[in-house]
Amino acid sequence: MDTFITMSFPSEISYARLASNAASMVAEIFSRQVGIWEKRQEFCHAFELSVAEAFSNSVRNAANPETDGQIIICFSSDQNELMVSVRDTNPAFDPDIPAPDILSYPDRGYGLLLIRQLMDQVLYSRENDMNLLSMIKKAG
Amino acid sequence: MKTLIVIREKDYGWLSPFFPGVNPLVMPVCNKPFIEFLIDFSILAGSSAIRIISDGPLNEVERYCEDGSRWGVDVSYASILGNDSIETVIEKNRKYCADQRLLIISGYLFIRYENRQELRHCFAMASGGTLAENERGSIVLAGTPEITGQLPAATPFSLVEFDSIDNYFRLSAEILKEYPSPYVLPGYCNEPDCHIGRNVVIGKGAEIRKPVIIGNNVQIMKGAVVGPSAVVGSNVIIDRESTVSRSILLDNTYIGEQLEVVDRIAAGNILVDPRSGVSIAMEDPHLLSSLPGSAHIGSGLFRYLFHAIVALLLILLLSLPYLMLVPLLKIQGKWKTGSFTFHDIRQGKNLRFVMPSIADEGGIGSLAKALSLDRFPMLFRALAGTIAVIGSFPVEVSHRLEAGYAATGYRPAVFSYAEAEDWPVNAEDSAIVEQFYAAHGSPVRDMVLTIKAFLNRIHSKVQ
Amino acid sequence: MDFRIDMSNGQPVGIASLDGRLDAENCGDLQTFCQSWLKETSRLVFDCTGLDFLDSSGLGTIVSCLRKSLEQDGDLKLAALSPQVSMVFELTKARKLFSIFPDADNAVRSYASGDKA
Amino acid sequence: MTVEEKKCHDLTIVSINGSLEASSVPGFMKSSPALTDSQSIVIDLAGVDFLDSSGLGCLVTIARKKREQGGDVRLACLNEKLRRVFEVTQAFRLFDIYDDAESAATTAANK
Repeated sequence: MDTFITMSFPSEISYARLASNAASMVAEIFSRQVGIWEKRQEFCHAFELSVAEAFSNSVRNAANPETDGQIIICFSSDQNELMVSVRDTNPAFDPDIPAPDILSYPDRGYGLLLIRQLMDQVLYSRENDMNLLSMIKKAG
Repeated sequence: MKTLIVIREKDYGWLSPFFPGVNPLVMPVCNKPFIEFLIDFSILAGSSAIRIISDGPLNEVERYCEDGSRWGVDVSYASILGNDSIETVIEKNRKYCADQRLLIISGYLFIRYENRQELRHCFAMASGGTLAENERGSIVLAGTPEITGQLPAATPFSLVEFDSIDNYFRLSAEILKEYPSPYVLPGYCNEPDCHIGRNVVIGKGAEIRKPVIIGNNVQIMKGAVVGPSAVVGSNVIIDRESTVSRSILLDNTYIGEQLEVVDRIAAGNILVDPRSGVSIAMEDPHLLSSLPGSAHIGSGLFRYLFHAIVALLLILLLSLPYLMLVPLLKIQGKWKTGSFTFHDIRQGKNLRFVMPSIADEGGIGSLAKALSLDRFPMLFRALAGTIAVIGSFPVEVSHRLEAGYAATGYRPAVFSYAEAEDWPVNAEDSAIVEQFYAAHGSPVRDMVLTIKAFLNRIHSKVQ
Repeated sequence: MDFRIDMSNGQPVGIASLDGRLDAENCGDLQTFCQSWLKETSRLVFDCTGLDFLDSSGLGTIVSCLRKSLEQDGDLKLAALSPQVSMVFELTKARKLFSIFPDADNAVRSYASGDKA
Repeated sequence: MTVEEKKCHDLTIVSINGSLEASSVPGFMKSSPALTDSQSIVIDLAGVDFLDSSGLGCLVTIARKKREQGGDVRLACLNEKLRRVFEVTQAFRLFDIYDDAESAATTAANK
């Protein structure tokens, strides 16, 4: 199987929907192939939402939104896990921010929390002046 | 009929401090999660749909119950606020409750029923009102009776006192001893009073004394005595010559060598005396293995030397394939590097290091993976002594794990004991094997296990 | 770690008060102190009223203090174990090695009734 | 994304259709003055098929502002996906969540 898909999007928030729908569809195809049945919707939603979060994070972090930045999304898979990575050329960020305290009505900061909770493994790295956020979820 | 099960965080406030990380709704009573008792009761009472409602987190409950198809009913979930009255709860679920006879179980209640046949009948005939209550909650029925008839003189169910750790403990023991058939989940050994799950390894000279319930994936090492009156969960190791009787071991617990666990509840590394409500966290791995011998203590430098030697050997062994294969993979774009931040509990700080991942499409990727080239950069960390060669799978700094992962003997490493033992690498389960080796580790054993882990990885790729 | 000699039995009994945590970090101190206490008397009582945490290294040290006092025909008795500390002794079966008393006075008195040393 | 408004027992019910996410939040906030004034409202999420953290953040902000001014916001009709977001972020601790918008409006009006 080991599909490999790379997609490139303009760094604009209006493309977040497209990117997350694409992620949901890739997850859908993957889950059919490996035979996730009952939890398929949940699996696909995890990818849809995580990519949406990573994408809007990237757009928000852009140093200069005017430049024609690109956000590159790659999918790869192993026998029983699907990985999506989101790459951008923005300044580095700290991936270890603590979860917000909901009772103090925070209006943002849920993004990474959601990704962490929905995915099995989240890796962040900085290479060649690029941010790379890789997110892995196991089937079943 | 539909059932609303309404349980607020304050209802189980007495239980949660003892077992952080275990949601009281799925806390096992004997070998069955609490919520399933209420679900069973609702079904016996004639419900076809159940909604579980709480002001607290429900994700673990949802993971266990899913949509209820396993019981042949619809299970759904809803959130409320802590101080909502029952009227508000019904209002919030009005669409769900509409035009139905409604059973409302409110509170963290344990319901005893002896005659299962009578329940449905009794509920169908009962007119609305409170059927049972105590200071902890109530069972209320709404709507008109479905059939008319003479109600039995005594209701065929009653509420059991269930509001202290001691009650909890006694209830489990009582169920095990007196009422196993209507309550507990069946095991694989169908001898009376003896329920044993899948993949249970019983060592030489170990004794199992009835009544006993043992879950799945349990190792009972040689000379250990389990029972009488022991409830052992899943993923548990009971080490050499230890005794576990009149006790409850929850899932993912490791009981070390030559220990005596009597009249206790153990969960992970927490031990509770239900009578007094006192609990201790077994913070160091050696406490999990009887009286400290000199072998473990003070061997730090020795152990490090062994690890450094093994790391060096592996580096020498792998450097040639690394230099040959990795550039190829990089060209193909299959070599991805991600940095991995993990919490080093020993040093109490976060460490970040590079951990590559390989897409094992085609021959080179598979070969590189089989040779553990993705772990190659980490070997230098082991050589420097920052991490061990073999130990625990490094736990990533993630809010999900932080709370529950105060595992004893956690030692982040290149290879994990779980990999060596072919135990599923998953933070919760593998922690048990890791604790076992934290208590049993020796430099030589570490070396053997490192090689085993290394070979296992080759083996899994060759298959 | 407070140490005093009690002469109420006519014979010297050394009472040491342990407090706080006794773990890998500070059990070496106890080991050293114990050596010097044993020079004064081999009949010891560890008053654990203030001891709220004990780990395996601490337990090991207490056991080794017991061994040394037994070698000198004395004994080491424990007093006022908190429930948490007591659990450590029960779990590891170390309880069987020690005489344990509800408070230090009882422990001291027990040396008088016993005929040892 | 489209937003509809209707009155029920003197209370405004704002129904959202589509995705409430980073790109649609600014438009949503401007879509109705009822979202920013001090009056209590009900937000009907029956038609929302996707909610991300920006969408959640915006609901939380509306709740905070209304509550500061003595008003309130109630939510109705969370589907599975939305409920998961509320569960993970613990946002369920902040909101009164109803099965349907009408009961939310009725009980709010009777209060």
